[in-house]
Amino acid sequence: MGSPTPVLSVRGLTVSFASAQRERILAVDGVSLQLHAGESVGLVGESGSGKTTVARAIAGLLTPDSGKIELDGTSLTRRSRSDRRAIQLVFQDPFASLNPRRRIRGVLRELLHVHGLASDPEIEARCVELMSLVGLPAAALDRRPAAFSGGQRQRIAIARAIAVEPRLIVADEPVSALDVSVGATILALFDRLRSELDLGLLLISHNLAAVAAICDRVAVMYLGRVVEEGPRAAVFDDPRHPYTRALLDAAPRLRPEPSEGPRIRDEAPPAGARPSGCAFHDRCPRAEEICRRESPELRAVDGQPQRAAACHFSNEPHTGGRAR
Amino acid sequence: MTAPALEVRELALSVGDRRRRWRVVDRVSFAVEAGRSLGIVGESGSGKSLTLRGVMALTPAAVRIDAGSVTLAGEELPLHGRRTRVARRGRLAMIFQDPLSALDPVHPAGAQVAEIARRVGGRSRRAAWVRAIELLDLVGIREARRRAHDYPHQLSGGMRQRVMIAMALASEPAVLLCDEPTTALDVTVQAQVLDLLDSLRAELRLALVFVSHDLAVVRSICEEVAVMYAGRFVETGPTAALLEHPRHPYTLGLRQAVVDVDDAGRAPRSIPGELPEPGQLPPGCPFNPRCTYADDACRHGTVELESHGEAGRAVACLHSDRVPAP
Amino acid sequence: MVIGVAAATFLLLHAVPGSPAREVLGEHATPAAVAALNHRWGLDRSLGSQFVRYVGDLVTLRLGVSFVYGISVISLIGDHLAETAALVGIATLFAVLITVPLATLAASRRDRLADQAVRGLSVLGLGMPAFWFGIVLIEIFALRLGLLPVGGAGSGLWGHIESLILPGLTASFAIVPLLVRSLRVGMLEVLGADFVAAARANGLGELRVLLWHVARNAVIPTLTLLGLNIAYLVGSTVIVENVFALNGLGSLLLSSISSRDFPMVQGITLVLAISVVLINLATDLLAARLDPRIRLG
Amino acid sequence: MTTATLGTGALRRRRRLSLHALRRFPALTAGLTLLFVIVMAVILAPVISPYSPNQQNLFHILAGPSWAHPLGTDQLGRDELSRLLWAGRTDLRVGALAVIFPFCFGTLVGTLAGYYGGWVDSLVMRVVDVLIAFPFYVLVIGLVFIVGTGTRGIYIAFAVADWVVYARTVRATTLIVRESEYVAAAKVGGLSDVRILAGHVLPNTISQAIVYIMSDIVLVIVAVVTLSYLGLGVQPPTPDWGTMVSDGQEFLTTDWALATLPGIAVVLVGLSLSLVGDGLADLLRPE
Repeated sequence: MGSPTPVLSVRGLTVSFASAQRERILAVDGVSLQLHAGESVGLVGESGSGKTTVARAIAGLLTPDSGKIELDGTSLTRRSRSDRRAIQLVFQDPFASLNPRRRIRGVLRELLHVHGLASDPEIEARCVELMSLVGLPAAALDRRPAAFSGGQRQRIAIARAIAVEPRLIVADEPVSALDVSVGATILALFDRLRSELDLGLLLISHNLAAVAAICDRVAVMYLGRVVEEGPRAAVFDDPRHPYTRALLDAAPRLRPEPSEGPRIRDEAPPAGARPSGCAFHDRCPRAEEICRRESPELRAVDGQPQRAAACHFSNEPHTGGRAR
Repeated sequence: MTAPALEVRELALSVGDRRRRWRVVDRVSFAVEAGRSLGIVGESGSGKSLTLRGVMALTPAAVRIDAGSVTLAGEELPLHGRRTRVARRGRLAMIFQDPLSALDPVHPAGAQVAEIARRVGGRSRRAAWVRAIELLDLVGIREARRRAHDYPHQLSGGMRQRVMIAMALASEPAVLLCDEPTTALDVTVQAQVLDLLDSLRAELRLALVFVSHDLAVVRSICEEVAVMYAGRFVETGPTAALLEHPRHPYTLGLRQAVVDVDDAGRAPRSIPGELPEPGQLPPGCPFNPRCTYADDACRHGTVELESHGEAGRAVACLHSDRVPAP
Repeated sequence: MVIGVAAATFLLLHAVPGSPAREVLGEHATPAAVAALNHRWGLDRSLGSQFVRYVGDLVTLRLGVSFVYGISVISLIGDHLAETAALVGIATLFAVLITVPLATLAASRRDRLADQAVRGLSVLGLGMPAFWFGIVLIEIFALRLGLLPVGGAGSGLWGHIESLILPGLTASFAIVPLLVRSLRVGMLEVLGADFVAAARANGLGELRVLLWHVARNAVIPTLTLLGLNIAYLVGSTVIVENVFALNGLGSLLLSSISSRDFPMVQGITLVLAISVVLINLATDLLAARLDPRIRLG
Repeated sequence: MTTATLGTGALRRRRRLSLHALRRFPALTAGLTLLFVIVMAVILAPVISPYSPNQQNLFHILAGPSWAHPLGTDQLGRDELSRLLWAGRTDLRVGALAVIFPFCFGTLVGTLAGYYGGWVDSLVMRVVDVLIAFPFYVLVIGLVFIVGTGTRGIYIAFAVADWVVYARTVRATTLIVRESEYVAAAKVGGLSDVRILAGHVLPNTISQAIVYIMSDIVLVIVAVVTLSYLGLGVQPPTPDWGTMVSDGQEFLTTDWALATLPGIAVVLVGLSLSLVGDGLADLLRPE
């Protein structure tokens, strides 16, 4: 699993926002994550789960209420320019994340220059190299974002992220605005860059399939908390939280599942209306009295120390909704 | 056999201005029977949404319907002129990708459903409201009576899409066109909405046309599927057989680009190149520059959709027999 | 907001460089005379103490006594307010009556001849000085055709209304080009909205779509726009009153300026600004009432 | 979604300001041409105007068009055409100069307020709201009253009253751009605030202000002419369109052209600038 000190270590991250009625709403509630060099972790959750807030907090775009974010073991309370460089963010909407008035070359040059990553004569060659790393021709440097399709723009956004030679890329729903077929190429690109450049990758998505394709480990979020985490294969084959089970059941598949059962009901409530006890109990097919009263802690699954789940019944396999 | 609920023949649409026009939907034909469903799959820009708009005669200003016929239960509908709307009233309805923008922000959800039930369904004001509550209940909105007074911005994404479906049903259509209705939704909600559409199809014997870029989504709701590329259908057939063994290299590419949770760890394979823009179509088969099987015949000859061995399948490829199973 | 406006009025009239006393007495006035006048107006005291007195006066609704007329500013303003209010009212009415059909026409015939014509006219209108437009209207309707009075208030109710038609048109034209342009864009946005396509797709008739969806959604931006432009409209009435010899606040303001009636200028400025604030508040509240997204948060 | 992609797809081409581009923006071309003609005419007024604007000929007053006086003469027998040209010199110059300070100051204040938010923003917006509440003409007339009539008064009045429009427009777009993902990306990329403001925010916000300048010059010229008409602006004998209208108004029944022609001149200037503004808006809009 790489070096003993993780590239990224997040502990007890808590972020709240003021609502329109000026109440504090907890968007992220005590989230902890670790990521090693060259490792890819998938953070999965639906809208309102707080996954984007986690991404923005890690990238330093917002200040958490509490919690620690460490890079290679040093805390990032005040970020220097090189701290910022180390963590790069790729956004969901490639049409919004590129400055419409800047040519690609200008954007890359500025970054290389500010961080002193290439001397003036080398800058051009480096720009060309970055383009080829993401599979675009050098001629693309002369164009503005409007000249590119969604998939090409996302490649440019990735080139911009790797230009500053980061340790870690946080990708926030990088393929959900794209067609499935285009998204596939972007996922493949992330996978290749991760191994070629020894990058850490935190892939944030509502789509289990995207995570399934390229992530080593998975963490599932529901209403601001991590409810299950562990190695991908273990979590997908034998989920220990009914919400993970539900996500897996709901994912569209190419091959029909013989035993498709009833779906979980409704949608997640807004972050301000967190149910008492286990936040998932009102949608959970397995909920019992204790779930309504007590909020389960995220704890290791018996016999599988690398895994954890926040469910009172995490030590029993969840056949979830389909058994009923 | 009676006429299919919806039959579209040789529909052709073009975009452009006075000087230049480009074909964006090229002689597309399909038919759907009552209680059945057809999926149209393609990338953005392939012309799949425009096909629906063309059937609806709701094309944007720059797009023109050049040719083709749309037949509803044996009766041909006008594609131009004054009567396009009236001829479709209460027979064809459509739901959209983004339910927030497809609902009017200033009217309550129930009122929007009732408005259609009243003006299209010909009910009295009171009866229309009762019908609206019934429909909201039918599409799975709990406490429909109370929720009917909510405005769209007060509803969750899934509920908005349910309201959209209720509005479409309020006109009591025989055919429901769905334009990527679940793309903007979360997975669990997407599954709920797909289930809902599937049960409505069966219960109300709706003919369903479902447009999506995601083969896996279409697989879960459509019996038949048509794959669209650069404005043309390149392969059609029963969904299961088509996914089992695609006969068009593009279908194979789409199929392999989809990763689903069952094949975790398999990095997705992608189709090289990009969809050509209208007006920049290569001669011959439009897919030839991105195709591994392309030869001179593909680059110069004409390639038409032709039926292919197995029942109900058709493919527009000169090398369909060389395409391997995925 | 009202407090802010009051403070700004004070600051603008007191802190901006310039000496009203010197302006009144002319270039060659002796320093002693200037000082005497400044003392009479209380302008020789510190800014702070002037402000305290000003606020005290405002709270008790005393706006001072006119130098020229020798009676209280507030009663003079009261006498002239009705005329200006009537003019603003009629101009707003005209503005709405002209803007809504033109913008609707242009938006529904996008890029066709009617749209081009409306857009062309509004571009022309943007550069048209209100006073000049008033003169042209007088020339055509009053002098050549003799249909309407050249100016003055007219007698009787009908005479009064008649006398306000040309001024009303003139004042409304100060904002109509802007309103038409903005509302056209707003209507285009609504017409292109998904919910309009959805309503059509579900079989709703074109008239119902226009009435139930488009009109209802276009009212909100129209109101907001009116609110934003009302200040400009009120300002233009000053000029329009002058052109048509109407005896409203604008004429009073101009005559007070030429006679250097300091308290009068201050009072009128304040009253007009506060009216604008109140009208804005009213349109904002109304727009919020009509928009469930604001009303229900 | 498909239609949107198609729209941009079909037009996805590089856009450059060239003769070819001009042909694609007919409004801009027409506006620029008209503006060029007007500006050249007033700049060359000393050369091309047949008479001095103030040369009186009391034996030849209120004359109609003739070879000697193509647009006739006024009540003092001055040549109408010469006066129109010289008046344009005054009004266009005042209009163009009066917007410089509002544009610079308003853009700066709006950008800072929008980008940094917080108390700076609250303070600026409070001031803007208050100033915007004053009816424009009342404010300007009031200021001219204090500062004194003439062009100096107009410059000061506009400096006080007009920057708020720029501040408000620029602040509104800055607020949007500030939240945009490309600015977030620039922050994550470690760029300094100054770099982000100058390189990523301003290029996206200033175009609106630049487009607005055109309608603002129209507004200023109309205001200058209006003030002069009221006797508060440009003072005689300096020729100006406003005083020309007010002088001509007396003779409306006998010689309508005297009051009408200067107005048409203003409308033409307004038309050309509005067309340029609309054209610029199209040109500067990111594809």
